[in-house]
Amino acid sequence: MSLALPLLHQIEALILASDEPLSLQRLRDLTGAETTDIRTAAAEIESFYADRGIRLVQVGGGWQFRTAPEFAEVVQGLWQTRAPKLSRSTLETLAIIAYRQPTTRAEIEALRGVKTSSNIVAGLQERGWIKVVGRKEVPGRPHLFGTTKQFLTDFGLNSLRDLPDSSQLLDEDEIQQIITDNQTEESELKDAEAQTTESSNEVYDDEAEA
Amino acid sequence: MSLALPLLHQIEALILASDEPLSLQRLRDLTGAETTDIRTAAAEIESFYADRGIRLVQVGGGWQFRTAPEFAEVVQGLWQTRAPKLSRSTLETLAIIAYRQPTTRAEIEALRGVKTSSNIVAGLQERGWIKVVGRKEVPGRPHLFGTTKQFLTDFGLNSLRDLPDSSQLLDEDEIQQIITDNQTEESELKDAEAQTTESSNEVYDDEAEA
Amino acid sequence: MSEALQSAEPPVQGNPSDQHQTAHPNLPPVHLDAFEGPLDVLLHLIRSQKLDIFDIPIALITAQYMEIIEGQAALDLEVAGDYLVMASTLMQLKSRLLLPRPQLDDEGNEIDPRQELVAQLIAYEQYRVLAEEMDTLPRAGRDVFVRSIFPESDEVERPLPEADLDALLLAFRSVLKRVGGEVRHQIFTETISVREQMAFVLERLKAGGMQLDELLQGYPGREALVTTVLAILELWRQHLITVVQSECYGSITLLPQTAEDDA
Repeated sequence: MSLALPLLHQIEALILASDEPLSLQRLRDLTGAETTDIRTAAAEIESFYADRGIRLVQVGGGWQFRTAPEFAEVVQGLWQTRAPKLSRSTLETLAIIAYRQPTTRAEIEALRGVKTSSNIVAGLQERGWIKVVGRKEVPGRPHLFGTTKQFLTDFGLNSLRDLPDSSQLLDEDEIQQIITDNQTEESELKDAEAQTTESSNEVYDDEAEA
Repeated sequence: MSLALPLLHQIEALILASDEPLSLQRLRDLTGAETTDIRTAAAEIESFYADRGIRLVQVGGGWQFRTAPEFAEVVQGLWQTRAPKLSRSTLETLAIIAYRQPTTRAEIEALRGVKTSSNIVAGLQERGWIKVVGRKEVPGRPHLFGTTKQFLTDFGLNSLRDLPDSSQLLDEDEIQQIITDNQTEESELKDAEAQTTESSNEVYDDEAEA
Repeated sequence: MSEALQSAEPPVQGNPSDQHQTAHPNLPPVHLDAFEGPLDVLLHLIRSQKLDIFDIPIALITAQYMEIIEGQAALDLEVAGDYLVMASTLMQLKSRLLLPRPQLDDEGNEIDPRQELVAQLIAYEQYRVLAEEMDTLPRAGRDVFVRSIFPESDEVERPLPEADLDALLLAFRSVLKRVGGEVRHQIFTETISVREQMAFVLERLKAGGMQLDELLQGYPGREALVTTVLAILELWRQHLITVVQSECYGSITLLPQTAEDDA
């Protein structure tokens, strides 16, 4: 018990709620604690759970709670009667890819307002619902994602055209509301788009006029 | 430590791995253990986590791990966006549906004394907190609304009985009774009205039993 | 501070034919936007002045209520109706209370004309309080958080989740509600078919460059053709493909950016 309990418990709560493994860096940003204290706390949590049903493990550069391997079989039983649900973050990511394809992770993150974990994208690829359709010619050459035939089949669609237009998903009042709300926030959002559209916009406009 | 550890740890692993609160019934099916043993184990896990960053809570008819409420602020830091505040009209509509279910929009409007916009009802449905549970057999056959399991889970309630103060809620007859009582005993009621509501409550209860 | 003290004056002991004919002069100004309707306004008036809800001084309350309503610059027509109906109810009550002979019920007891309004106020107040209490419950996603991803030990093979179109559309709806500005504008003006075609063209160019004519072959109908051309222009604009025309009126070649660079 070398540490103040709150830090240990804060870290425990953060790791449980996080969408992705939490790195030391992220934990430091979130708690404001020192590296050594975080390491000590994580080690304490790890040893605390060492012989329980839950384990704290280090994966993909961060910490995550997982079930203890010896209970694999019983845990497996969970999905024999009911398939797992798609998480909200997964659904949002998939919806953005469906509507905005071809799109990059940066755009998905700009729209969701949250960092999108690579787990989610990898999971969707594994599920066969999205695929890389190209790369975007911006620094870093990020992948461009699109949906697959499998996606259409599984969601009962003949083509993407069967998806309702985005404007139909909201009614007049809601659109009006959004417009009012956003007039004040307009500037904040400029940044996110600047990267994806504006620069290329200009190029296109020039060439079109030429 | 009255129980074999494996069961306790199995249950811990199962609850962590499940994407929804895990009911007693499912735990029994998955572990093959007896009801009493599962209850004992769950109670032990609950008290084990009572002062940590993670809590085991009973919500929506099952057990679920959640972050402790005192760490709301730091956990919130994981995301850029915060859960939007619920408007008073939304909360009042939800409260009426929760306490009076099944109920119609007309009843909600009569109670609140204002029109309830369809956006509010639609918004509550979209959040998965209310659903249409039937139709009222009156002209027009309006929808009857009730709350969902999701509502219980999201508001940290195990069942509708856990709604705050539900036993004190007065129905129309009880209110009429209070008014009559107050009118006949006018003289005693010149005090603060906080008292009046409570004391007349008791008066009613006595009479109901008589 | 002084305002608060003044409005917390000793309880007004009203009676049916109460003598207050003018509004309480010390009520702090209120705006209707802060209220959930006429019942809410009445409860505010009653509670903030510590009036007896079972013996509401109707004349006083009516005057105060009318003052608030008349004080509003513009009443939203949709809400106005409810407030005006209440105004007329209050006026009626006021005049009925002035009648020399009260109405009697079947058993010969006096009927208090305020009874119905009081019942309504009490019923509403209960839910108003309960709504507040409900808001203080630790709410998932606001105060407490649950796991949203479920990685298990490597030994566990988690089956694939099932597709759910409704859930997908709801998820996109909530994204649309959150985003704003140019992004929103762009999303609303683009049609899904152009987006679909963009992905399709990119896919076809994966293997290498292609003549425009070749790509456009097999698109019967003007609409499909227009969609494809729009998709190509959009891809070009976004630097996702390169469009090369070697000479005026010469054939147009589409090149995937990646193929060129990877080579």
